[in-house]
Amino acid sequence: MKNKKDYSIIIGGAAGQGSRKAGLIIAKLFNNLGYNVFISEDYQSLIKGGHNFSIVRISESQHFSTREKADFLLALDANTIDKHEKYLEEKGCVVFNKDKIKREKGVGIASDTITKELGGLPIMSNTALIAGFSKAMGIEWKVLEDALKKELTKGIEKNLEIAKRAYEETKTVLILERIKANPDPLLTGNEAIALGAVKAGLDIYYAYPMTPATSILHYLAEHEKDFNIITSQLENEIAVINSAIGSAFAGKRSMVGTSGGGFALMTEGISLAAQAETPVLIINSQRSGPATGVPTYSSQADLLFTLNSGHGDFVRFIAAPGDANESCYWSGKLLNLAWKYQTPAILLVDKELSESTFEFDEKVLKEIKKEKASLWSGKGEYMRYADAKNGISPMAFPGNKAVVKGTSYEHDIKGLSVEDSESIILMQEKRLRKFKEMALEVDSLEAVKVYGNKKSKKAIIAWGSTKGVALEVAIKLGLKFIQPLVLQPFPKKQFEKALKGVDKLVLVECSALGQMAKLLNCNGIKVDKEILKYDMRPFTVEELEKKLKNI
Amino acid sequence: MKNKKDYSIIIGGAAGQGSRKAGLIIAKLFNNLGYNVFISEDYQSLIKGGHNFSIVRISESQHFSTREKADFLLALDANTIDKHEKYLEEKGCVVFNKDKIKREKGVGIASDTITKELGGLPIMSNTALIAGFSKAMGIEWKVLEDALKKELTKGIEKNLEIAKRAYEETKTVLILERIKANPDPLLTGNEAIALGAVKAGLDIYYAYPMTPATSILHYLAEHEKDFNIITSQLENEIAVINSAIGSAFAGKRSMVGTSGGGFALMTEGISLAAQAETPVLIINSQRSGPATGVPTYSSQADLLFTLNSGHGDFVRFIAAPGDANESCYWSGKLLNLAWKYQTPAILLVDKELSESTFEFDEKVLKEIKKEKASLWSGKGEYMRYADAKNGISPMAFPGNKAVVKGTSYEHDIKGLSVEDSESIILMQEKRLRKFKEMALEVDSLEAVKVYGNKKSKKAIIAWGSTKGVALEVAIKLGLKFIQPLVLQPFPKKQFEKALKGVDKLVLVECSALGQMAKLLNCNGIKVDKEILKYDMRPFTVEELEKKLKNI
Amino acid sequence: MENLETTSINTWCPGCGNFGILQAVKLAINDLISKGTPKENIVIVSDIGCNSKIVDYLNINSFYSLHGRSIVTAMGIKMANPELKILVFLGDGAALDEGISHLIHAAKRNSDINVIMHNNRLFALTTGQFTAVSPKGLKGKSTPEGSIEEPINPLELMLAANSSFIARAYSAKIEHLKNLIIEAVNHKGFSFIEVMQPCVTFFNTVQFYNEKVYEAVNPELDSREKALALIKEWNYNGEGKIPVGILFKKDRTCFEEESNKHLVKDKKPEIEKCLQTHL
Amino acid sequence: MENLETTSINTWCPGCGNFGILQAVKLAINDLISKGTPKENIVIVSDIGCNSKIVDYLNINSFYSLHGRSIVTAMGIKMANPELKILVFLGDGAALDEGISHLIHAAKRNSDINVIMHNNRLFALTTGQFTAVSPKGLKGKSTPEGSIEEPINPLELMLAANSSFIARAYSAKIEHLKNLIIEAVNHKGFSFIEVMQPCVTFFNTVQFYNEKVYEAVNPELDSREKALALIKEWNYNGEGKIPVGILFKKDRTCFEEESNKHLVKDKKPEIEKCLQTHL
Ligand SMILES: Cc1ncc(C[n+]2csc(CCOP(=O)(O)OP(=O)(O)O)c2C)c(N)n1
Ligand SMILES: Cc1ncc(C[n+]2csc(CCOP(=O)(O)OP(=O)(O)O)c2C)c(N)n1
Ligand code: SF4
Ligand code: SF4
Ligand SMILES: [Mg+2]
Ligand SMILES: [Mg+2]
Repeated sequence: MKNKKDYSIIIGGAAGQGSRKAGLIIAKLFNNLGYNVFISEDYQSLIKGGHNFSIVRISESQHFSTREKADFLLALDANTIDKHEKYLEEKGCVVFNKDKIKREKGVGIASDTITKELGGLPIMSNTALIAGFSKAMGIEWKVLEDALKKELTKGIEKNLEIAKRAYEETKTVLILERIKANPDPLLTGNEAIALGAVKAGLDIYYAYPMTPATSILHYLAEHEKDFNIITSQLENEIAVINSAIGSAFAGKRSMVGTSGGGFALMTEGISLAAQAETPVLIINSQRSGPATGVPTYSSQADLLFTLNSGHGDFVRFIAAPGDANESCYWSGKLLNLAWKYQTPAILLVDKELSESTFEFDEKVLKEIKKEKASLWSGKGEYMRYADAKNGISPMAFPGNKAVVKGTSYEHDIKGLSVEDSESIILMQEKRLRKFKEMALEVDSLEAVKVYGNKKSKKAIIAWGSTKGVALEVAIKLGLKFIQPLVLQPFPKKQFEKALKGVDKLVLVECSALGQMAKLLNCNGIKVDKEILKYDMRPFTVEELEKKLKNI
Repeated sequence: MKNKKDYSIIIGGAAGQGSRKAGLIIAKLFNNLGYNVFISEDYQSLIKGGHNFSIVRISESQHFSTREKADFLLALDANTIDKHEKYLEEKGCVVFNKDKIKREKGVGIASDTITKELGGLPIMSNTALIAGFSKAMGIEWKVLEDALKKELTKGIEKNLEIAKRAYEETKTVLILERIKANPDPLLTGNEAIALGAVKAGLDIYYAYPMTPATSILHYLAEHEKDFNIITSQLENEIAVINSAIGSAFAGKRSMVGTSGGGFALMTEGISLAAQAETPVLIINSQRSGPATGVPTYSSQADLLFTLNSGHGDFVRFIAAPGDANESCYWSGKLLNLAWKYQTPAILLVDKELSESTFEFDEKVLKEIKKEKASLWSGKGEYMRYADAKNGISPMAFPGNKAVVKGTSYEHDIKGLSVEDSESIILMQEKRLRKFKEMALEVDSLEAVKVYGNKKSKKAIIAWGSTKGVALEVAIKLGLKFIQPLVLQPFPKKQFEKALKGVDKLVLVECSALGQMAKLLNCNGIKVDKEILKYDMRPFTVEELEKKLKNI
Repeated sequence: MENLETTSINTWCPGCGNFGILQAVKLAINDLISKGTPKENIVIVSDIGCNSKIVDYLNINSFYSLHGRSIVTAMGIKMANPELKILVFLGDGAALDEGISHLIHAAKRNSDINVIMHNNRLFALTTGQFTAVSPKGLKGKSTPEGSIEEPINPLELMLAANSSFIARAYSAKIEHLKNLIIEAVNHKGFSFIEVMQPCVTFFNTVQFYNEKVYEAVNPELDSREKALALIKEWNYNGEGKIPVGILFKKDRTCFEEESNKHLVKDKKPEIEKCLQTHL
Repeated sequence: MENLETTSINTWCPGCGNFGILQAVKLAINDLISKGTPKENIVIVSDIGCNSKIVDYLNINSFYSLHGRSIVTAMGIKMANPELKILVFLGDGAALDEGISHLIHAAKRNSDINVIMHNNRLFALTTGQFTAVSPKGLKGKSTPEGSIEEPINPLELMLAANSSFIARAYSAKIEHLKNLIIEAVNHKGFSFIEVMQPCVTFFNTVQFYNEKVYEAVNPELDSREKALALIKEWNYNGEGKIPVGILFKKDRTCFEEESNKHLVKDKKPEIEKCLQTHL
């Protein structure tokens, strides 16, 4: 296993120094050389200063997880070395800005000097570092040049001049060879979510900025014209959810995105969507809580809140993807399901998934299309809440020759308010039938995935961004790995199948209370052991391996 | 059993006609005659017109439930007879306003005529009806006169004159005899909640009106001076919860009250209270949902939402009383526990409990006192979040010679924001230790009650307002009845004890999805059968008896 | 006349000001339809409160929203389909207490919806508590000794929030209100109509308004100063005459139109093109 | 000088206007303490945003509230203990977007708190998106083609909401701001200070304000008309000079005092008496 190529590169600096961008360029370089690539971002809640870093993992096999140890350290400031040198592999190498950092070992690049001498802007010093780093890794100039041309939008000439000089001044330390041919697009979880929804017919995205969901808004706003959609930032999350419901009532596919506190403010609206039977897709990207918590760090502790969000008796669709492919697929799928079943649907992700960068398989997009919802035939008097056998009353929209009455009140089939026993029972039972159909739908989807040693009696369960590390360690240790993808309606049958032959079930989760264990318990599945991490950082491969070794 | 005295009286009329007040006077009359009394209210979401009715149950044994059948029907309008005559017992009797209603059978009272002739206000016609009804039931004039004097604040003389005439003009149908001596105070669930909190040291009540929690606000506002407290209506529920947290931070015991949609808006604040470790008591009185639903009708469908309210990893205290005594006790207890453990606490009730009228045992008040919270010793530098062994850091308040720093962020012991791994773990573990203590505290309380035939292998489980009817039917059918009172932290040990010897467990709940069954499942308790009612009305004794007969 | 009746039973108290508003709305809708607006392009959105029951009494497209959220729901509808004409009905409690953030922001961004605030100066459906426009000293059930807060002037607030159409009406002046509604609908942009609406049960102001309300004309409709002078005539306590009519009107670009203008009909999203930048 | 330092590392961008505000606050707090306000009676409450980090940099009682909720939290603190002097720090996004309902209602009811709005005219901590006071056309990350909304004038809004003290300051005028803060604290009732605060990273307005800001005096502090004229000089887009100073001040009864006035110290609740009425 360890013989396969597998390197971890940490790129660090102060906020505002551009370490994230540098990490992305380096990742793309290796992606172009055929490596599998994954980037995890660690940044603080501040705009300048402090310490940010990206961990870029490049490897022959695909891994969506990080290692504790680093093979290379690219330091934009001295702090980066202080913080990360202790994690450097014995044979590891530090590449650093030697104008800022005094040290012997490693590859020093006079990036500030070069930049100054050639009359570049201070930020271009990063270009010099990237170029020096590339040379140290034995990357051909041509590959580097192409990458820089693509990634740098401003001052290309000057940047290339600086890169060239740094490239020439640096010595090659080792040669990382080209592996396979075609690079894959690199997408963050949030970008993948955006694309999936767009592919499934998204019309309008409403949001109020909140880390780690904000980049969905930014990305969609940037591509508003490409995607032919509207993005709209409103005054608060309550406006966001209710406007989205309004737009859906008028026939447009709408989506919203937020995190814990903002999601809390949306819960009344989620209950409205259930009662009015108005489709809406909510992206809930978890960050550390309770309350403001550690707002730029990750967590999986909003699971139970999300599963039970909104007052009253109703069922939502909730899915929790574990990488960019699944994020794309499930955001598209949930938008379609929301419309098919006229219901709120929630895509539950987390900071580590939203903001990490993954290789993306374009085939996923082919699996998503805008699926038709059940629409009114146009015959007879329109009844918004017609007592359909399967509980799904065909939709019509204002403007379409029907009187369409949506409502937050309990109602008759027309949509008029009711208070009497019989009418209430009628509508409750219509919804109950719909919830049954929703459960059947889940049975027909790949709601639970099984990986690793399918014959192992020991299985680990992990969800969301924890999938990546769990998968890797499970394979290493010969364990079964079960990943729940649909969390509501609960895929009982698929779970039973997945659990066949398992006699020890271990949950791996980034939370303090083991929330997935509670969901499983509720459904009659006993979790035997919980491996929890609650410092708001993802598990590393080494960390998890150690914990799972002797189970 | 049926030999004991047990009568059900329905008093109905249009909204604005005063049927509720009439019901209360009649209940008090019988309370004075030594009967046990219970009143359930059924009213619509409108201010005038429509149909409201009270069911007054008077009986030798205590019952907090209603029967489907009525012995007496007091009709303020014709509609009341149309709607309820079919439920009249064979020997039942209708007492009615014969100026408005033409009919042969029953006791007609010319209440409008009498009122007009004596120059009374139209509303005084009710006094005539009550008087006539009392006469029909054989109640002595003196008893009636005393009751009217107490209950009617305006125009006593005129009212008595009218009452006298109606009393004289009516014939006695049967004589309901005096039973025991001392009447008990009659309290609604909401009034009991208010008193319990006041007894435990309530300082400030914040609210935004929302049925069925509104009457807590009204009651406390009415008695602001008596109770020496502040009541304050703010601009919305978000203001309410955050102001309450502010007041608690400054050392005052605060409470808020709301229902489903308003509670949803408070969930972000609940998470704040958990992170900042600020005590706050939230009364969540359930009504029919989702969304606006049937706003003046009852439901038990917000259980799961309440149990999981707020993002992030934390534990709340949640208790669900089943009558006025328990409401009073638990609102006091929870306020004390909120302060002892510096945590949000939620009293989960429902419309049927909040607005029904119960006999109240004054002894309950004696069991409640303002319990001391853990306060700073005044020595050394004050650290708001000191790393206490039991997780409970002593409190200090601004104004007290300490620098007190409360926060929504993850923090160090001083209360300053942190983002690093070690600091986060320290504080998470401090809270985890506190949650353990909270669980131990629950073990020491009467968190689960057992009634009925304790040897029966069949047990029913019911909570909140459903307690009354479940208890009555359980006794009738010789079943065991288990009532969970504390729902979080879950009283596992007490449940295990309660379930000893039980081989069939049946849930009785007013919801469509059987929410308590899910909570029990989560804790390894399997519910074998669910008897659910989701027309937003409480179970009647007959109804439940039929459903439970053949289990 | 279009038949706008539904099967719902009207449950407002006899004498309630809401009846006048309902009547005016029916007339206005009929007028709009007769002048060419297709009935199916009209959508009414309501909040929660006595006033909001109006959607149950009109057989026309409607959405019965949450308390305080009718304005944003309406905005979402308009955003999705700018062809629609939107009337929003809500109470003073909804507009100025629970939902005030939406009122101000909708005015600010000039959302092309028409907001009709039934101002009975209290929460009626919850049996009578003070709102942001209740007179100081109002004895509601939550303030038995009288509320301690001064009212705000919602029209002044609307002017400060940049509302492009501001009017006041009185529920007893049905024809007048009808015309205001039509004007509001024809105004491109955010319209705010405050309707003084007596709640005969909890705060009977019929006589008060009958005495104080007069029809005013702002000679320079787009003058903020003139508008403000009219708006400040009455202070929502006892003092001053109460002008009704259009008090301010000034056109500017609309939110939903601006938000929609880059959309190209039937254009497929260009995802592949976008993916190129991710290589 | 009182030592107000904490162990927290300051993480504002070099050159950020928040430094000036922090400095002014330190001076004002020192002044208040030296004139007799016990340090332990001062409480600062902050929101979420770059600005709100200020509580971590001051060793004094504080509550770091939720985004948009600092004002109501502060009101709750004042309600509980009217002896305390409360300073609230929040951003324009918090005050005018997420939390605008609380801002208006706190002003309306004349809550005796002092609100200092750091106005950098965008959401900074979330890396730069438009707020209710961003100029039209602002190119933030959520509006790469420029925001389509006109800004509102927050001081005009405060006037309409009946704020009893309205001032504007500039973060670079430290002494001036210090004095405004002291005046605000000494004013009994709601005080609103808008501080123009350049965000050098996302919307660098240093030069703009240096050119446009001037110290103004309202000769008749309780005149709404005069205040409005000053307030309207600048429209939050490009045009107009920017007056700073106290622009309006008029005393009226305070909310927390009124709410507390019936309380009797150490009085036990009379529950038994009350129970009598339930028999
Ligand atoms: C979130 C939420 N909070 C509170 C309520 C309870 N509620 C229903 S209507 C209403 C007030 C209505 O007042 P207003 O808007 O003035 O309408 P009116 O009844 O006076 O016409 C309130 C507080 C609710 N439905 N939802
Ligand atoms: C409920 C909620 N929504 C969104 C956020 C994310 N958020 C944090 S700070 C902020 C905006 C801050 O803007 P402003 O108040 O102007 O402060 P500044 O950073 O500009 O000083 C937002 C939207 C949050 N913390 N909570
Ligand atoms: S309570 Fe008032 S507002 Fe409501 S219907 Fe009756 S009169 Fe109208
Ligand atoms: S981002 Fe702007 S407001 Fe925030 S610290 Fe930097 S300069 Fe100041
Ligand atoms: Mg009202
Ligand atoms: Mg800002």
